[in-house]
Amino acid sequence: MVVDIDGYEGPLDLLLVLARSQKVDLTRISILQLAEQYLAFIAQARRLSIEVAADYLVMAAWLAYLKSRLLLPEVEDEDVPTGPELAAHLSFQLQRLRAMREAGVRIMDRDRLGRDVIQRGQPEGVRIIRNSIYEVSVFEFLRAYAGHRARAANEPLSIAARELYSVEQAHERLRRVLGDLPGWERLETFLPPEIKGSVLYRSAVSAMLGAGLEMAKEGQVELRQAQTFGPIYMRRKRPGQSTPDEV
Amino acid sequence: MSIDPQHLRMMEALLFAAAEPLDEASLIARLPEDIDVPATLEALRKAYRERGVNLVQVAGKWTLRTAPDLKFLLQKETQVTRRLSRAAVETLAITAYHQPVTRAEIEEIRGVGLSRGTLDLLLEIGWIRPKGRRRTPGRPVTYGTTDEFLVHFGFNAIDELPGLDELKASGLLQPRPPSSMIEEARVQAAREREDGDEPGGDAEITEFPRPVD
Amino acid sequence: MSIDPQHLRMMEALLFAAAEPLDEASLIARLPEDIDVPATLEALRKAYRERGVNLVQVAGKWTLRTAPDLKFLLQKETQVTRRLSRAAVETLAITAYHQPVTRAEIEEIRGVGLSRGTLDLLLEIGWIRPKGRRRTPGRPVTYGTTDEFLVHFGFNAIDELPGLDELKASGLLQPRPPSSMIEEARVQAAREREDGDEPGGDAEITEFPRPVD
Repeated sequence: MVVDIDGYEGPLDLLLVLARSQKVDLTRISILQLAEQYLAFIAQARRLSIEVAADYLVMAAWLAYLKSRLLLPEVEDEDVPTGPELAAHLSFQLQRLRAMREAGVRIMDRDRLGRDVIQRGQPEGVRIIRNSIYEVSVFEFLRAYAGHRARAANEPLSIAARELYSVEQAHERLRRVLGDLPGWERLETFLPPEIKGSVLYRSAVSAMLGAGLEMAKEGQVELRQAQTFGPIYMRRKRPGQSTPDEV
Repeated sequence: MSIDPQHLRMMEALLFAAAEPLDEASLIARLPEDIDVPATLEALRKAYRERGVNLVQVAGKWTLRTAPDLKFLLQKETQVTRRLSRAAVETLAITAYHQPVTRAEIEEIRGVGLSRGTLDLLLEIGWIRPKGRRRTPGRPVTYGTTDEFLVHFGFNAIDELPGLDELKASGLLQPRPPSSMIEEARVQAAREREDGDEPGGDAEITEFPRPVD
Repeated sequence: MSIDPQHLRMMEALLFAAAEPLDEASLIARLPEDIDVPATLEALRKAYRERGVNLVQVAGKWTLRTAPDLKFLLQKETQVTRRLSRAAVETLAITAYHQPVTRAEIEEIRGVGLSRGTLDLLLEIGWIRPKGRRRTPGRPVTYGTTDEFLVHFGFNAIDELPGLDELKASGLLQPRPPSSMIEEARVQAAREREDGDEPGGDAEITEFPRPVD
């Protein structure tokens, strides 16, 4: 006996082949029986020490589950699909795959241009009117980019310099603007207004926090954050005030 | 209404000389203003109906092709068309019937991962192309068929795909099984539970079925 | 003697499909034995005499040609479509994927200088256009793609272009694992560096966590 698991195009294909042995219309097939057949097939393959690809084992596990669900009476549970629902889904998948297969064959069997029907062998040159006289297909365009990326991936790596806001810049700015702001202010308030772009902005916020922490250590400012990921507030530390309880 | 024979001649000359199917706009742009293009096309289509060359509409455009019944005569002439793998044929069919469709959806329908090169090949032949993105997390690219696909297989529009109406009616082009299928499964499950005896007994595999090619 | 219409059809199809004029010997070789080739050719020639296309003999071989009085219809067709050089297609692709991008950046990304004329050609075709200036020394012009570009390639929006992951998944881009992720990060960085130029750049900031009040 030969078990040729390689010859199948995936577990659904194997199930379709097994389903044929039931000799009934695919729409009226017993999914329970099909599950049994599949599990028996896999068990047999494993007894014969045939390597079974993971896809097939996943399907086997799912079918074992399906089988148990089908054999138990239906339980009303909104969140879990019932056994018949699972069975219907598998039946649906099998019918859909078979339908697509048949459709593929029917498409391929049509009278195809260049094989069954021929266009003018010596066209004299009328073409459809296009906006562009340059012809590039989507495929050529995508391939050009993909080809470039494939070549680029082999070249030595160079990481482009990024424009970032430094802790030094933040420190300097804080010193300048802190005096103007009497009370608690959000950390972002201290950012220079011209900062735009998400990466630059994020780098500025983290630089500002770094500079703020440094200055808090020096006893010049206080920082406060009420909750994790919440906004961070900062104010100038006044003489005689206690250290903040939340940092 | 009769068609001016000179108009027929002009239309005929253009379509014979064309390197590809021509749309009506291209024909109108090249023909004198007083020509009723749709009526002339129809008259020409009729005149060629019984001939060795036929006027047909593909992908919404007009083209002359050899009559299909004469393929026995011409197949000797033609280049051998590349034979597509079963996976590629299935992928093409799924793309045609389910478009726009993502790679993941194709894989779900086939129940198996798509090997590298399958989509690539169909893209290269020019039968499928990226169509847009799905508005779902990750915004995956969707694929659909091209006009070249329609032209090659002789479809005027995608709604001419074989069996499309039946497939729609059966619910097989929907992402989920129709309720009738679920109801049927429920009835069957109840019956099989009541039968009591495990159907597993006769499921013993004595002969392994062979995969089909 | 009357000619079998089916013989006429066969002859017509062969002559229509032939890539070059056919001599009588080739016609005899391709047609069923019972066909009287000279008589059928003569009948076909007469049938086409008054039509938009004529059956003519050139250098002793038979071919279908546009009727001489209708040649004027084809003369509009002097515009020959041209192919873009590989450098131009690649430049276009890089502009599309990295826009807005400066000339120097295109050269850096391609790792080779851009010959004069490549950008000019793409500008002239109307697929790319200047988009603004980079806020770096020299304030170089940045380029991006146009609506005509989208129309030509059939995309609705630039974000419909398949991403690197999708190019890989489709088999178009063969993976070279180690640096691809870093490459991706670099492209992303290059994009984000751009945000300052774009009029809509501020929108990016809204992604930052908002104050919780």
